[in-house]
Amino acid sequence: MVSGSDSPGNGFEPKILVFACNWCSYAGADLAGVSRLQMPPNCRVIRVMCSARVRPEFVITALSKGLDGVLVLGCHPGDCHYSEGNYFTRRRGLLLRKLLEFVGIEPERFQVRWVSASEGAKFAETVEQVTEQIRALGPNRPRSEVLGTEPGDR
Amino acid sequence: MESQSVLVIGGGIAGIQASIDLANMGFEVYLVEKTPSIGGRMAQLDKTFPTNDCSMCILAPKMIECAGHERVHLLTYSDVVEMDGKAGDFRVTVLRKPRYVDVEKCTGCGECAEKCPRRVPDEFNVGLAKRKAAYLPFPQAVPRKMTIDAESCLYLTKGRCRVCEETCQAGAIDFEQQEELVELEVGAIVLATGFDPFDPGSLKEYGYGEIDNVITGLEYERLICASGPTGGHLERPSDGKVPGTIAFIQCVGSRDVNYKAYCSSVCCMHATKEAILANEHYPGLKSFIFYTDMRAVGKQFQEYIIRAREQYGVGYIRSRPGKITVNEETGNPVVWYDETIYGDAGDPERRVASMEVDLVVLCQALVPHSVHAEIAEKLGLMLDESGFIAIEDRLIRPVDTTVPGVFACGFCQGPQDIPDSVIQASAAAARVAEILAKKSKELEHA
Amino acid sequence: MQDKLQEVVRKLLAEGAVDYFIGYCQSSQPYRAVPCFVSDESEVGKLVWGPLCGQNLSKYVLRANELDGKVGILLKGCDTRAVVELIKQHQIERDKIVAIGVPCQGQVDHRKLGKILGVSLEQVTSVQDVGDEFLVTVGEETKKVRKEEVLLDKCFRCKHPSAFGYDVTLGDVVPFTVDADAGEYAAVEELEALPIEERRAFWRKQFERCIRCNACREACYACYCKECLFERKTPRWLAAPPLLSENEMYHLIRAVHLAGRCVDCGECERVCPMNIPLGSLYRKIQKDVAELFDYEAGMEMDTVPPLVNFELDDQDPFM
Amino acid sequence: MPKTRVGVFVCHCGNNIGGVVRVPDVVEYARTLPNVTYAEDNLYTCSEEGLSSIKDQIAKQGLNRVVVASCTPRTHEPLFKRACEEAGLNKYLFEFVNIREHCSWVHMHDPAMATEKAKELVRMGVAKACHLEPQQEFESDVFPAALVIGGGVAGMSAALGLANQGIQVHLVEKEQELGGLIRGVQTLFPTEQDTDELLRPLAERVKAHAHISVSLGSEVENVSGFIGDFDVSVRADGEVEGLRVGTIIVATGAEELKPVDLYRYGELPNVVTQLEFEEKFKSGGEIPRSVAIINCVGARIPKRTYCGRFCCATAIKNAIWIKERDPQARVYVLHRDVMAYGVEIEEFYRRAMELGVRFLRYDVESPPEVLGEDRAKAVKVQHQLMGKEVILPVDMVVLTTPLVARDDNGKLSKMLKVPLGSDGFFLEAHLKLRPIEFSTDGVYVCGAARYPSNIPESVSQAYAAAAKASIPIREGLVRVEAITAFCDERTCSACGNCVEACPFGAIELQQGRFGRTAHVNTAQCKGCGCCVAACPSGAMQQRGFSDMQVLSMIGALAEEMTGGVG
Repeated sequence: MVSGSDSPGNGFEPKILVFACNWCSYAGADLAGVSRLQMPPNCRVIRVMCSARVRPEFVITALSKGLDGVLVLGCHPGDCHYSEGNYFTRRRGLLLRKLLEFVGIEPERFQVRWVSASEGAKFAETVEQVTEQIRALGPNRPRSEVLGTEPGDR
Repeated sequence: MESQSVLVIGGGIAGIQASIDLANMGFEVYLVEKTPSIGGRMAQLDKTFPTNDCSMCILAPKMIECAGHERVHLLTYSDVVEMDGKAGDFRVTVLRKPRYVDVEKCTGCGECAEKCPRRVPDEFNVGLAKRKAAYLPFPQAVPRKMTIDAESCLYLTKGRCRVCEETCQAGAIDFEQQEELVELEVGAIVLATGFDPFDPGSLKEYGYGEIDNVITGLEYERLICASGPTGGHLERPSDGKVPGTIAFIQCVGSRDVNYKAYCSSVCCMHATKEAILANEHYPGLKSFIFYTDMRAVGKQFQEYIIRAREQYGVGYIRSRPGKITVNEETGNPVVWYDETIYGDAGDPERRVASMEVDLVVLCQALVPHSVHAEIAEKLGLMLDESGFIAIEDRLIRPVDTTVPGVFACGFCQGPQDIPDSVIQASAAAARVAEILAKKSKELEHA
Repeated sequence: MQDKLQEVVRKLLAEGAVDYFIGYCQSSQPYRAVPCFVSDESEVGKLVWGPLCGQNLSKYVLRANELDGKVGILLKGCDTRAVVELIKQHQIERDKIVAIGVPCQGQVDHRKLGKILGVSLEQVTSVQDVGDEFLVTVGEETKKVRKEEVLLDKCFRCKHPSAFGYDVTLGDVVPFTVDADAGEYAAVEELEALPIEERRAFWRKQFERCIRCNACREACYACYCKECLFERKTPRWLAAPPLLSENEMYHLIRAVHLAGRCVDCGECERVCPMNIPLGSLYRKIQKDVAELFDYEAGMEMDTVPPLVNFELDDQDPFM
Repeated sequence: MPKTRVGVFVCHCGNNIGGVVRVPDVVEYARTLPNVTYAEDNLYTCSEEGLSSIKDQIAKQGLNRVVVASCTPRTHEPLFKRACEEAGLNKYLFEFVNIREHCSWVHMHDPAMATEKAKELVRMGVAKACHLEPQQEFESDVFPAALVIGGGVAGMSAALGLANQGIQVHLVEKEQELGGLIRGVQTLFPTEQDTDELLRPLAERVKAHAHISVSLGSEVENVSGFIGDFDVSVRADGEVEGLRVGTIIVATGAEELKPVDLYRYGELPNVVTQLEFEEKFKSGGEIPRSVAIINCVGARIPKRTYCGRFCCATAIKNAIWIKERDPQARVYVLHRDVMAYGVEIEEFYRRAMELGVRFLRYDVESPPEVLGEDRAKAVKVQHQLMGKEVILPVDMVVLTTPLVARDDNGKLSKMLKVPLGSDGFFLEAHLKLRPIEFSTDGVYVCGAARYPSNIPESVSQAYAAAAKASIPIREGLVRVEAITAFCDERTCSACGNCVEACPFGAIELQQGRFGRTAHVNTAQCKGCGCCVAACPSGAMQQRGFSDMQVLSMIGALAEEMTGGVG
């Protein structure tokens, strides 16, 4: 089972949340699939229309809730389906990475990459790389530290 | 009032696209397809170049969109038997062949096929597999209705069996079904009858039909396809072994004045795609493509070739093999071809070389569909020398046939790939809209 | 200065130029001044100005939105930046405010003062600004305290925006300068220099102590949202009990929200009952916003907030 | 509120999913998830059988949310949404889970992990589905006119294709006359018709058409708005005119590559490009006795990888043109691959050979060399068949160069919010099945602006674009997918972040019932969600991608860590 086992190195398999924009990166992920590019099974993709939909609060929340890493994927700068969304993503990414690092969260745990619809291979490589990096870091936080919250009223 | 209905003949990707566009433009569309399902040749493809999109994955939504459109009326398993009239006012008779299945009742569950005792070669899998006499041509078929093939059904040919009738919970089997003639009045006609593969058997030197491990491009396509008869396992015919080396021979019947003088346009990319797929499935597998000119002229095509060469190790050999023999011991085909070698002095020299491979794929010419000539005759259309539907004015009326009000798109009017076919399909829709608008407004023919 | 202030405010009230005035008055504790609202000429005498007026009054100008008339406010250079941001963020219109600029010579951090004096602050009876030093009266005794030792941290980083024109000034409002070794982001840089595990440990210790009383949020001028993200029911971002992971989330999200907004007024740290060095967190964001996007909150009236703006050639380590 | 009843349909996709993921286990697991009242597996959920099962179960089980775990929403979402709709369920109550492209296909060798992952993905999908809400699509009117940018053959054909349907067309051409790039061309492949014979009547028809207004010497300066209602500023002679149109066709063409630094072009006077060759002889002139035509100049090289598609045909056409006028002339075509695809070009190629045009293949590694001091006197080439170097005496060298994208494509691409490919040509929505559409609704492309194409191809594309551009106008209505942003005015503080973040200018601060708040113009909203992420308070939300929905997915994913609440 892919879950945050508490002991690093000892069969620890990180759980990584991936946000992918609908137009480029999700399509890139699809292409990786269509191309049958094999990759580690640690990532879970949430599709958003644009990487700029990913509010930093999502990243912070995911890490607080014990996920081991968050990867935000968007179109290459200049290729945004909405022309400029990924430029916002880039700024948020730059700032958030530094902030997280400042409070001692390894920068590998939050990454931003540009993956186009034709970059199935890049998607696969990115997943592989990020998974390895985070696997090497070990769990983001001990399970005892996090608490399940129902994200709202039913 | 002129008819605002349109007849589209042929339910491949071009016919589907033309139907969807016309229906979206507000016309009532009658889409006549000869076989039990729309989808055409594209449905038989595993992947499409240059994106390697899974063909069915991008086609299936279109098929369903088309069939589900409120203004598209599907007439599958049907033939156009009579047509006359003129632009704005054609009368068409369509013969609906009996499926011997009541499509209102059939759920497409496949029980009848399961129980049907009669096995015949499966056209969809170009004969590489068997289907039953009661069948669904392929899993994603639209409409998803069973058909009983009158030519092979035991009951219909020999008068006994009717197992399907007993099996069908829905009571959909109906052996009483008769041919039905449907009369249509349409303002315009769009032809999208597509192509047939050329039978390479007539090129004796390549040994198709004689040498087990010499197959055609379309056969290969079904073999490599995950939904094909081998589940995507590339098994060569002689012994079911996965080939380690494959030779693709281009221009088989194409660019050859003895057969088809024209270039079939899609085979260079098709072979490249097949070679890429082979290597993707079996990373060690080595492919060689024997070509005359590598005609990769579309968007992202050159880049695809580069990837094939660099990433998938596809070998491109510029030579037209003279013959294919077989190594009786291994069953391996041997390709004989001219090659250029460089001597000690660096001087090139042509000599005959041979290459033993595990499998040979003949990328055969693609020829106008067999229904072509008949339909053309009924409509009084001219064909060009190669048998494609002739276009009156190539330059500014690229989809107009020689008869006003009749348009042709896709492979039936000349070899072309999917995007070009889709473009012509939409173009034909625009031309229909033009002439029907003009007709109804009594404007002069532009 | 205080007299001049009172005179100006009296005039404003008399003329009906403002409905009321926001300034400081002496609290019951002589070592600190507190915000007060003066709406009648008779109350003007309450108003004070001196080295104990460190608190940021800008949040109170939002009340002007409920009035037909205007609100007068006493603004130190630093508070002005908050007002600039509030105007930029459409929270208040410039012409709802009558801004009185006051030249500030540095404000006392009473925690530092207490430490230096080594006595309970309750015994302090007055604090006077005499140039480089403060004269502090404790009981009978008057002590000299060097300004560098007791000033609020923010005073060492004093800046004054040029974007803002005061309606009245009580003297030249210019950045206050003080000789000190500390660089602009000294505290941040100190933490940045630590190995990442130590930083983690440091902040875990801080966040662990948080009791999520929300005082930092309540005190923050930039937390003007009608409904705070954390108060929403759908979705509920935070669980109720103050768990380390959730506290961390709270503070990091707050830090992100303050990017391009925090003007370093120090209210959050001032009000934190657990003495969490929140300023360092927000200073870090300020530092990065300045370095990465060349943006400083409250300095200009017509710039676009950094996270809803971009340059084509922004840094891009994400290729 | 009625109880949430989620139905989960897990697809085997034949063997595509079922061959790796243990689908029955996923179905079993789905049944244990909160609010899931029904789960089943299908061989192909997208088949008519699968779709009818979804419809049947909506009725039978009273499902009010549907989750399909199969392939990718990018191709199949509309299909399943429609099935829901047909069963009377609002289609926005459907959620898609991708367990093929993102799971079975990429973890083929790890069925156990793939199965676990599929379960988690389903859990996330179900979590989101529980928070989906029914949505109404926004509808807006379409202004019954179209804009065609570019007055070449493609642009003119597109304009006629629309105008002949009775649609008002504005045709904007940069130059002072219609015709575009081919004005300089003598004859046109494949009919060898005189270009002027084609262009003149075509241009006349365009100009005379009651439904076409032509603006010459004009440029599109700004475009705002959206499908159905674009505001276009066109500048002509310093004057700016505003146009209102429903759809836009880009037919701005391309230009011939001027091969500076190649084959001594620009240095020697008798080294010319194909277009220069045509222009030179269009007005008469002595036909050279010996000509070398070099193909693939500046094309199919690492710097410019694409093939110019029709340049081989151009070379053949001009080779024949010379031979037909002077059978004694020596014409060499130095080529790599001869791109004589299809029926006519191949025939043309054969005719050229019959006329005595000599085709010599060169290798890109050892390209031909132009010799001569002040004029090209000879071309040296490695003859591949003869296996030796040959020197061809010539009195003219014609370089066959590809079309290249126009520099100002970038400007137009920004204005129209449509992308360019790495080669600078406009990039369509899908190479295979949406070749003349953009992802941005209401904008289409044809001709060489998209990719080099010959006249019949460009005209086909133009008509295809006309068909697409006519559809919204004929329908009179566009529907906007309900993934748009909306503002909770009760809690909006009007900070204005969203206004700044919106790439489409769709948000304004307005005075309303709750004071000043942000207001989204739905017709202009494209559903990117930039504004939502920029809103600190969470007052701005996106339909189908709300904080609630995304957060519930994060929560579902983190469930094992967080102790499995919910």
